[in-house]
Amino acid sequence: MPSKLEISPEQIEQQQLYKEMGLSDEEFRSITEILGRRPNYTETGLFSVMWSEHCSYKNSKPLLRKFPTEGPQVLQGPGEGAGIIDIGDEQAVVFKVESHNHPSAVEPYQGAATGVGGILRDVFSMGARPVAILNSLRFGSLKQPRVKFLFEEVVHGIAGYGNCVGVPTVGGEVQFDNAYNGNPLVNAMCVGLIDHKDIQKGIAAGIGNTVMYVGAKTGRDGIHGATFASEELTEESAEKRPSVQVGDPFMEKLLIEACLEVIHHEALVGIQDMGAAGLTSSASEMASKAGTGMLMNMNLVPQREKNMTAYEMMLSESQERMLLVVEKGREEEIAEVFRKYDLEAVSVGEVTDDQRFRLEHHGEIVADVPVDSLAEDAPVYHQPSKIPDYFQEYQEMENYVPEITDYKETLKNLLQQPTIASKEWVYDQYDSMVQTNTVVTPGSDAAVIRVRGTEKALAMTTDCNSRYIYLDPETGGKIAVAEAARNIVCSGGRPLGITDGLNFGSPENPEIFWQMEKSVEGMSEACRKLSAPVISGNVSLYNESFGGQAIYPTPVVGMVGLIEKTDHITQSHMKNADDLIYVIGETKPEFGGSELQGMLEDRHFGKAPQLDLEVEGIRQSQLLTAIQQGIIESAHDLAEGGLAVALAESLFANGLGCEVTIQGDRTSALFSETQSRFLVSVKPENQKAFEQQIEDATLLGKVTGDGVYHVQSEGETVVEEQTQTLEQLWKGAIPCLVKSKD
Amino acid sequence: MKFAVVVFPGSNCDRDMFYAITEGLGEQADLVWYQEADLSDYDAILLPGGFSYGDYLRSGAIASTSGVIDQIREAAEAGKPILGVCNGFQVLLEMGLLPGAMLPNKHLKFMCHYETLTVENSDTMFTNHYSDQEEIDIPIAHGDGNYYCDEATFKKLKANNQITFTYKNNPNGSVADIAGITNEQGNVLGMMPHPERAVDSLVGTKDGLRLFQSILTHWRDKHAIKA
Amino acid sequence: MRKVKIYITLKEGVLDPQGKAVQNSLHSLEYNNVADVRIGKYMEVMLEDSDNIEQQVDKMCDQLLANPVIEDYSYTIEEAV
Amino acid sequence: MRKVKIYITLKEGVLDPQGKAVQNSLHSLEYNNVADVRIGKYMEVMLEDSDNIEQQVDKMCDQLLANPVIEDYSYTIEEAV
Ligand SMILES: Nc1ncnc2c1ncn2[C@@H]1O[C@H](COP(=O)(O)OP(=O)(O)O)[C@@H](O)[C@H]1O
Ligand SMILES: [Mg+2]
Repeated sequence: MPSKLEISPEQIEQQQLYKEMGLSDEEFRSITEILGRRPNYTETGLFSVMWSEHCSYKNSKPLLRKFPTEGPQVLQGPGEGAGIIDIGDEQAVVFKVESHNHPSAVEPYQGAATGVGGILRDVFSMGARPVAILNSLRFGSLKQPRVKFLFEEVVHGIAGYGNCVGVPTVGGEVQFDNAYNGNPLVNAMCVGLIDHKDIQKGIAAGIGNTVMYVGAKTGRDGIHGATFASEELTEESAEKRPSVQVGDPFMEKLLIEACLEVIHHEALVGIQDMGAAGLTSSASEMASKAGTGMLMNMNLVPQREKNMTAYEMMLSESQERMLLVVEKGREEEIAEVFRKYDLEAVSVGEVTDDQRFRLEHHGEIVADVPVDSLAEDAPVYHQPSKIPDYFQEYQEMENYVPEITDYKETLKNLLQQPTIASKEWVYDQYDSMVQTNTVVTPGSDAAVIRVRGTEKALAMTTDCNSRYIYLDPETGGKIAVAEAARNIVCSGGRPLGITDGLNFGSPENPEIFWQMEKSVEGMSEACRKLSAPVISGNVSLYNESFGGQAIYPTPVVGMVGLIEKTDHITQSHMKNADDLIYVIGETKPEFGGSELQGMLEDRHFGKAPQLDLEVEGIRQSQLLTAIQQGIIESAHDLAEGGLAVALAESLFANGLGCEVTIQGDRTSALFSETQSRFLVSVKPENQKAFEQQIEDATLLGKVTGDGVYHVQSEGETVVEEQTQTLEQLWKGAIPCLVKSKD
Repeated sequence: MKFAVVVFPGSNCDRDMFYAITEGLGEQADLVWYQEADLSDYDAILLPGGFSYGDYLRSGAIASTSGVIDQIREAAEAGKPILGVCNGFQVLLEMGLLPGAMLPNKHLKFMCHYETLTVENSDTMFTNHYSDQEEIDIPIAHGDGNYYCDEATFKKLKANNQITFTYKNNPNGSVADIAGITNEQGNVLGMMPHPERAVDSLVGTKDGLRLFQSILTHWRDKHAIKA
Repeated sequence: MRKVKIYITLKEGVLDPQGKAVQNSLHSLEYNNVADVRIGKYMEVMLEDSDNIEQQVDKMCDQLLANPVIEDYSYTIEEAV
Repeated sequence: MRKVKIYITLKEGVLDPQGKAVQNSLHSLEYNNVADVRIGKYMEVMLEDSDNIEQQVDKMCDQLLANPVIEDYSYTIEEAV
């Protein structure tokens, strides 16, 4: 990419250089119209990043409008760095998810690490202390060496960053499917806690106020990262490699502490992180939101490399940088706060009244554009959508029910499927306990952290079964939200809201746009029914690998719930011998998109499991009430692998056994993935209370102390195996795949 | 009793340590920023875990050259209890207050989970609330916890009873399963596991609390004798 | 036997947080004439004699030892006993 | 300006988990003639000219850059522009 100012506006137009930056002819024309002249090189750069999908949501905006974003508990919906939800006592929870798919595909360690860094900044720039990180990951088949490498390095990168900054990584998910062979997904979510009075906004208010820059110096890294994230991965992506950003978690840790101190300073007017599109987006958005303008002197921007142009500085995505607006004349007081942490806060510009975004470099104005044209006036595209042929075909297929003869072997094989197998190999590398608030560490349904000084706790999870969404995006979208809510409820919490990470292929492909549209509709409906509004999110499109193979549509749901009293905290592990085991909800023969189908057929087809949101809502609220009444010992939702897998998982932690009788078709009873079901254990003395409280629970049997997993049907043993043997298979699967040489 | 928790840039278990003292033990503690530190008033000094200076170069190395180090050395010479946990232990090693050095974990991965420790010496100011050979469950969370020392040093540690804790199932490759050691005088303890994470049963075990209680008991005994 | 000494350095322009931290620390130890610090890796690989040692070493570096996205490498090969 | 190249290696006898891991990976990539791998650090320190550069570098290494319990160091000093 040339970076010389000498390239003239005429050349940009004639040689269509704007195309290299990702702008279309149409877009370039409209920029020319807005300015009343051709943009120069720097200006073209500003527009190209601000009008990229990543910053402007130009393809996804019409869909995002469908999400319910309001509720009595919502203090801040989508639009700021992160959303905020009230949790009472003048406190609130702040959270958001962010993707770093493309950087991670190219440089997995740094890509994942800087993904964590970015989402942390979104949260602490709101004034909140980050209290937890989650991660939602998708990889191809671990049998491929490149995938194995990506998997190891991504996990390593998340650990490297999160552990260093001292924010516990408490949960997440990892799924493996060939659909992600060429394009892994790396989504990170951060949860923060804040007192209402400390809530900050990213605004550049007050004409004449000073714009200050804090944190790492600006280098040439990540130039055009936002555009890069809005394109398909091609062989050329490799050439864009110098744009890889390297993270510095140590700098981030200093920034967290310093920023959380400076928000209490009355001279601070606004604060925002420099995320995608770096200085350009943070500065122009802050001014646009305040209805002001901004003049920045690029000579004052701290620079890591020599001879940087304004274009490079404005488009750099160097990490660990923040932009502040500070009352005029009080810059030194602010700088003093940062100095304690060895950070330099530098004045780089001022807030103006002209609603223009102007940059000065070496005494010349090198950019002068209307602020709103960058932040607000990006085009919005209503992409055409088309129902894919495969969908029709799948809908018309006869119901698929696999034929199983050896149930025990099937269970053993299922437990070793990497998507089902224990993720301990992953989360053991994460410091899940720092801050000493983690009540439920990774390994149960949702993670739980207490809110120190109160009786409350927060449950949090990320979920998205993209196979269902591929088969049927609307139903699959509902399921993703419902499943997240199940995990929250099983932990003793009430869903507060969600953040969504929409990972899709190219929106310009009508079939993919249809997947987006339908899954957003499904998610929206579920959010409404389950009273979990969308308060923040992220869109990552063009997730396609070499050759144009799109990923499975993967709209990740990050959900946070409130547990009113720490006494209500419940885990998935069964606790005592002789407790009664129940399954809540009836079971149908549903195997479309199931783990079993994938294992046996090596692909997914047919209908996704059905979901009745009405039933879902009732079951969740009944179960939550039972948990709050203290009559539930353990609760686990039935997900991949159905009852047989859920039962095994529930027994592992304490090495218990079970004596369970199933009814009806054995394959369905054991492995079907029918939705809205839960597995719970109850003390015998609570049997009555439980059966009164929960309508559609079926008694399956009881927990035993002998460590044998025993399932029978019509007097015959269907599965009998040492729990410990099953656990070893389940725990060993991923380490074994990682170590294996082929 | 008054504890100082020394905070270096990049420390991240400083608040956990603070709460372990104030809420767990019920004594007084201050978070003391390394540059502003005056440690003379404190009865015990705690070096918390984390990634001081990002653990760049070597874990604990850069912190071990910072200004506050001389005061820590003085306090050690004066016989005050000094506890370094995880990164704090690494700082003590890099300072040379404790012998040996840390290498990366043998499998090169950061690890975070509970480990069972054996109390090898319950006759120290840090362990008098435990009994000899007692097994306790305390979390670890480190990437560089593979304790190394040469043969001669090891013999000395052994002979002087300086090995305080060992791992039951060595997770990181440490020489002789070592999880924690004291200096010869017995007033400086470095350990990789995090006792401050094990003081409240809501978030784990309470097996770490007795370490802090031991410090308090020792201090009270000493002052009772003086008084 | 050959002793291959491999030097791995960060590409120019790539941030070196470690080097920065060490540089600051040296300054605070009053080594004020330190203008820059960059930190890389140094490896010693012992190789049994074989043909195309250079080619092999290049391949090793590209495949595993260096991260071509952000690092450069160079090496020397010595006779070893 | 001088460019000081510093090589830090693990002392003989000190186990090198990283080197071991790299060696295993090289074997699994079929570089079967790899007999040993040791991993250390390579630093480039730019120093403004001053007297006693060597003494200074020695001191830096002893004080901070190397840990004498487990590491050795060596260096070369070049004229830089
Ligand atoms: N990438 C990850 N990071 C941290 N924890 C994870 C990760 N993947 C899975 N886990 C944890 O492992 C447990 C099981 O995960 P999963 O099988 O996805 O649960 P569920 O199906 O109930 O959502 C959860 O506690 C989850 O948080
Ligand atoms: Mg679950």
